Amino acid sequence: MIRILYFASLREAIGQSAEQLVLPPGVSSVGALYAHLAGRGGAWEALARFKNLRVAVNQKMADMDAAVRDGDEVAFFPPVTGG
Amino acid sequence: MIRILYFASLREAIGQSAEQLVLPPGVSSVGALYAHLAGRGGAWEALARFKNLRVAVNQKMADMDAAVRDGDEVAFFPPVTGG
Amino acid sequence: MSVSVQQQDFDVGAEIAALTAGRPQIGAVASFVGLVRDANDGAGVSRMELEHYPGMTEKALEDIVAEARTRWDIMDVRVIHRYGPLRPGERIVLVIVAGAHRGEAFAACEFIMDYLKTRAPFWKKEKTAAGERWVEAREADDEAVRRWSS
Amino acid sequence: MSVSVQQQDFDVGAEIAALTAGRPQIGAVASFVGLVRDANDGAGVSRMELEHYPGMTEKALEDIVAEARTRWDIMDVRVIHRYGPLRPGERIVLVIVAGAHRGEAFAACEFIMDYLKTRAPFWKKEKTAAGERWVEAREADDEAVRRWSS
Repeated sequence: MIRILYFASLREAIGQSAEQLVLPPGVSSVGALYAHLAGRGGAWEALARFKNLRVAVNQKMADMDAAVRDGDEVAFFPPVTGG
Repeated sequence: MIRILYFASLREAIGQSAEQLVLPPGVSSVGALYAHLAGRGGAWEALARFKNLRVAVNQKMADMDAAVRDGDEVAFFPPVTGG
Repeated sequence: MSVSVQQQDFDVGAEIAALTAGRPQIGAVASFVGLVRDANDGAGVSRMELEHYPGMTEKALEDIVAEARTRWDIMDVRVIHRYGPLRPGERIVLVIVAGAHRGEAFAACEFIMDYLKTRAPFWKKEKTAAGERWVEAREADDEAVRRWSS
Repeated sequence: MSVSVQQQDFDVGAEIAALTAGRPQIGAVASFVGLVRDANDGAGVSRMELEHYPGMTEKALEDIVAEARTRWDIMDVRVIHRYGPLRPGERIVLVIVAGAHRGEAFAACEFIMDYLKTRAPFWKKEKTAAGERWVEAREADDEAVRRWSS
């Protein structure tokens, strides 16, 4: 089981801020997880529509090659705009 | 008549902070005034001893070529160290 | 070092005083305060909502401060970033850097702000006359952070 | 723009609040506070006396601020510099620059401090265990100010 989080405009587009997911067979990287989620269609198509999407794994910035393992927290969000 | 000011370590070396002076004939620049004052000898020799002496004419930074006229305020001081 | 992510406002003078109290080795304090502006991208802004990623935000800010401390010889840092609803004129963020000399304090303070703008998970949503909109990331902020890599 | 040369202490938070009050176009406030350190050039400092050139000091600071305002698009500046006797830990100088964006506010604030250090007529005399001594001008301050000419 992994925990997936969505923030800001992506959260609004997908219509939820968090979900739990049993890692599907063969999904062991951020890129593979992203493809799996976007492939669900419906609201999750937002993932493909958003430019420059950022990812964090276990609350650290990561890239598409980063590993994803059972128990991880993976967050997707648009470029940050604080400060 | 001009007003001459000395500050900080130069003031201490000369032993006074201000003096009035009738501009001597031929003294029309900061450089000439400086030579005149240093030439007095005694405490005024400090003027020659101080390195990197700074000058202000009428409260604006100036250099040795700057003109000095009757009524001016001329200040000599070491490099500044505020802030 | 101390990082806070909070809804409530902060007192800049009190924070600087707390950071420097009893530490007379400190000669230089550079600080930055970011405020909500009443206009952005050509539209009036009447309100702002700052969303963040609780947990990651604090870690990201602490990592940025730790990085600044490896780059410059500074003595202490304080970062406060607010979230939640804010109005124009309200304070959003405070960065204070204390050190012996001003050059390093200034550089570290600006570095922390530049990294914070591109690495700390905060997102601004503005309310304008035309409705609500998420603030877009600025290319200028990416440029600002790239300077520090050269 | 406002420049003060005074003996009494100042309140950083109150000065920032006064500069930004009722001006929601301001998004960025960079500031600097200089403090008396308890050591300098390898000797403990127990007290400091700051001499200045009344009249010229204010003009020099106003000229420096005016120059900063021609170089950067900033909205307001506040400078306070103290003189007289000061003890370690006491505040000496405050520079606040307010603008729309942080890059210009930071640059102008550092510029003003660099120029102030080499152009404003203040002189520090320190009291150490070995007696009193006038602080020597630092080559690093001359270098800092030369940066802005390139």
